[in-house]
Amino acid sequence: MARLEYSKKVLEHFTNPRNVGEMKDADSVGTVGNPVCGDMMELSIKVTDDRIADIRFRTFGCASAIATTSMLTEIVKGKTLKEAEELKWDDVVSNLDGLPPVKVHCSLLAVEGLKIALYNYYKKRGIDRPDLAPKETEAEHVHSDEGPSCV
Amino acid sequence: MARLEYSKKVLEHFTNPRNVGEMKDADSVGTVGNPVCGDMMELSIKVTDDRIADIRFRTFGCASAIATTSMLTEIVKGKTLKEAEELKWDDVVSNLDGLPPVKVHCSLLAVEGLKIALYNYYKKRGIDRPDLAPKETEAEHVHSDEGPSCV
Amino acid sequence: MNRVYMDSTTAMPVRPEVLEVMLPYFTVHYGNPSSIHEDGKMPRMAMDDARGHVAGLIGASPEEVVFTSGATESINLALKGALYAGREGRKGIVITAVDHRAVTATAASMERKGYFLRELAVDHYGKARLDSAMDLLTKDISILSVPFASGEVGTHQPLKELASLAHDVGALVHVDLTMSALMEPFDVRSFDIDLATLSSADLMGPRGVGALYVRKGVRIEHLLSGGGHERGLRSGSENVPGIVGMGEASRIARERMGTDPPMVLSLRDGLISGLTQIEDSYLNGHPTDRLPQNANIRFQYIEGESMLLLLDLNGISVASGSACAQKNLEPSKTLISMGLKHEEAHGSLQFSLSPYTTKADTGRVLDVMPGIVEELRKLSPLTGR
Amino acid sequence: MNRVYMDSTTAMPVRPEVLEVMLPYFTVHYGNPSSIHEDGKMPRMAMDDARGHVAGLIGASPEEVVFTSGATESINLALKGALYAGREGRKGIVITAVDHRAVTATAASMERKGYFLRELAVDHYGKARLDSAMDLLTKDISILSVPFASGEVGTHQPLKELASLAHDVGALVHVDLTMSALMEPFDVRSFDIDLATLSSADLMGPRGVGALYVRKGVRIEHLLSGGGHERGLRSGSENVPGIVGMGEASRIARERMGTDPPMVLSLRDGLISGLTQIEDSYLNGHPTDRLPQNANIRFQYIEGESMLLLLDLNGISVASGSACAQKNLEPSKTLISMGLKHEEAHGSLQFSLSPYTTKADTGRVLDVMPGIVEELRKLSPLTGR
Ligand SMILES: Cc1ncc(COP(=O)(O)O)c(C=O)c1O
Ligand SMILES: Cc1ncc(COP(=O)(O)O)c(C=O)c1O
Repeated sequence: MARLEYSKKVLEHFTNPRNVGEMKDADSVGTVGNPVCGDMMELSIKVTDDRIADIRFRTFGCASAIATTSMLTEIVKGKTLKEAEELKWDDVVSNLDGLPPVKVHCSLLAVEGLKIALYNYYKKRGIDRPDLAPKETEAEHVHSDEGPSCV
Repeated sequence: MARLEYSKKVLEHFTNPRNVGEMKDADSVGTVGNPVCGDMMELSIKVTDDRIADIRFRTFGCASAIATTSMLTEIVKGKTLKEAEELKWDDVVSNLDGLPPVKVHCSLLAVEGLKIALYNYYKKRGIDRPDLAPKETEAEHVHSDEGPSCV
Repeated sequence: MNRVYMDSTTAMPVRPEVLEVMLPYFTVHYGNPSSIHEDGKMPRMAMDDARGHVAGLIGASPEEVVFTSGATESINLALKGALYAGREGRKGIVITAVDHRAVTATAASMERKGYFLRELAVDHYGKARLDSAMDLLTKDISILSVPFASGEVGTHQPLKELASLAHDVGALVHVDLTMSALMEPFDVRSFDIDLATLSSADLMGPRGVGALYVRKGVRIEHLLSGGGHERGLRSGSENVPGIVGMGEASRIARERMGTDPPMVLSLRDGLISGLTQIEDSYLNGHPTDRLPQNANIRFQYIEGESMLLLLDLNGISVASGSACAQKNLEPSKTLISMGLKHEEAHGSLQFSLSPYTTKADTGRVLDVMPGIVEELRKLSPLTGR
Repeated sequence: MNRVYMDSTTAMPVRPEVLEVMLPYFTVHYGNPSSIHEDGKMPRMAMDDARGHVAGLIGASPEEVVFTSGATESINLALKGALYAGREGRKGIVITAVDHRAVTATAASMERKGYFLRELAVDHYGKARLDSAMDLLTKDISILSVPFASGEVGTHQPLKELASLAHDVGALVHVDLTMSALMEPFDVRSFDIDLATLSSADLMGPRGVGALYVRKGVRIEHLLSGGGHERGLRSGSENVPGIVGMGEASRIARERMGTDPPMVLSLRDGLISGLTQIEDSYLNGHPTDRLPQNANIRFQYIEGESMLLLLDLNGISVASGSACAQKNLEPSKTLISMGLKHEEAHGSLQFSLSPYTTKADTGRVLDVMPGIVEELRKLSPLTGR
């Protein structure tokens, strides 16, 4: 694969992203990233019987961010929460037949967004899951004097 | 005229040099230059009634050296000694329609050779003509430790 | 259906009539121009002609034109050459915030070698500010480098004023003509310029060739040592076919200066007015004082690489200032220095036209773009926030 | 009558089949290889292929090949890049007395910047002397540069031995393959080389392109700053048609390595034996351990430019080491360093053949040369002294 080329699967998910949109009656929403850093994502889940019954996303980011999130929603839809918690970046990207190396960075948010949605879901139910907690994100630095420090 | 190009006249004299060779019964011979410096020339003259009745040359040097000397022999043949003494480099080179600038250097020997032939001619007759005398040439340095210092 | 190429800032085709003129110099007149024999003659004459054409395009004398391998080399030669020549111990270089990376990276590399670097601020159109120039141009500046216009957002620079301020403190002035030479007449004398960079590829000539104008009397150090070609300023056997091509491209550019640019400008203006009718879409750079071929538009809430790819799938080639479209994943420095937010830089696309652009091309873009923006905005969590 | 071209060291034609492969990249696949859109794809793939072919010619990996604008730039990048990278404070550069001016001038320019320069002595064949290498290669040497063979007299250099001596003191080894790559197989690994210069033009590819092999792990500083192309070692938009041409030329050179060189060698040997039958005419350089395409002959008592011009008028192109044939009017440094007297260097002609040379060509030279020598000797005051 040449430097800047996406696999067919990435292009397919980018041009026909699955599970796009807001979810009015979501059980939990995870948002991650920051527009100032060029990447932002929002993941909404509906949970039934400890399974992800439905999932929706919206992404401000490049094609690989969109495709990775789309693929992720396809993978976890119908899975148990436990299975979803264990999802790894590798699983998503290998299902996309890989990503150009420079684009790996942009694909990391998807899995993080899912974790945060799960964290928020448990939290609402009084369960603390620090292992799923959002990392201190760049968003918190936005208003510092030095301007945003995106990672 | 492009950088390295000779005029038609130069090429014509170079390919058909006039008055080439040694002269068995020369009245005087001038040699100038040094093979070590890449340029050497020998000019023989025969004088009758204070005129250059005949002239011959041999040159070790580039095309412009050969052509300039050839043209010089044509100009001075039949001229009085006085006229020959007054010959300038300009006169020769303008008759050749000029020389490429880098080749000017190689054309200077011709006039010098003529002067030396005339100097030697007068000297044989007991006349000192320091104005025609050979300059201290590079030849005198050939055996110095630093090797030849050509100008 | 033919593709629509709107990325002329990134690459342009060679004019077929230019290629035609080059061809014999590859296989027939392949001699070295320095050769004394017959085979050196045609290449030498062709190179002399080419030098004349390049000089003619910018009002220079042929002896003031040094052929190089392209704009990047010309810029390196101008800036490093001036600093290394060490004029009266001057150690400073001033560039603008909207320079190409060939300039910024060259200046930065000299900073690492002990020279100092200052950058002119620009206004929100991307035009260098004269008050900034007055502050930064001091007596220890060796050279000021400024593009004729920002290649990215197209805004013209106040070149005459900057050149005069630089000369007031004894600094040299280098102008990067890479992006403007095809579409804007230029004259080194009337702008009072010391060094000027030209790129063959951006004149619709072959790649791998460029030129540096070096005003008579201006002393710079060479970068490439060797056989002493180009008056010692650029060694290496001359790329004769390339130089011939650049010459012909310059000749044609000059000949068509009155016809191509107005046509391109009119198509470009149609494109700008059509694209900015899309909701929340704005022109970057100056509305009128700009390169005729450039339209840089930002579409709020969405990201440039995504737009670029969807346009690509629709057969349209453009460039983007988005970080995601850059090798270094940083958003366009030009856009940021103009005061755009990162997310706005992210949403910017650069449409660059050429003399080959047609009304059908701009029409296709105007047909396709609204739908793409709409689709991506549906995906965006920022839309309507 | 066709001319006879025997000046392949100075310039060579591009193979028509190489030009053919280049053509679409001027006008059709003109995109920038860095472009994300469709128009970047063909140029990118073609560049990758070309890099593979160039690497294949010298046994390198593609990632070890850096494309440049030619041999002169490659040499400058190798030598200046190594010195500027400042390995453990090493400040010295060692070259040979038979290097091309691209090497000697580069080294001299670094001497002016505070580095030091040493030159390996050569024997009377023009081969670098190992005893000289043992003396000059000390622990403060950063880099040794050596040609695979002297381009001028053709003598092979003791590369393996020199590389091993250089590595013993921790110096890098750069080899200039410009003149040998077309005619002699080479493998960077078996010669244990760190940096190697290749020139497209001398492979019968287009001018204005070259390559530098940089062994994995070897650190050099870049010369041209900018967009960070070629892994940061050589910025500037890639000359895709040129690179494609160099790739194809390399591929063909490798394919024909078993057929072209022996043919050329046999014609060359015929030429040498014919020319040295002329009275007082001798071969310069080693009789057998030499480049297959090179015959460097000195004709006593006469001067090279004159011979060159008379050959030219007879339709034959050659080069000369005579001072009169040089821009700087100095005799060939290579010939002088081999112990020839100035007047002998003056009388030297360089006949360089190519895969296009025919038996008829060498025949024409052998027909014409004796008469020319005779004519000029008649004119010479040295004859028979
Ligand atoms: C304004 C400007 N200057 C310099 C360059 C560098 O040109 P190149 O990469 O052809 O050397 C570019 C490249 O597009 C440019 O746009
Ligand atoms: C041995 C050698 N090295 C380097 C060069 C420089 O090549 P170029 O002038 O093509 O850059 C030459 C030129 O003929 C050469 O013969």
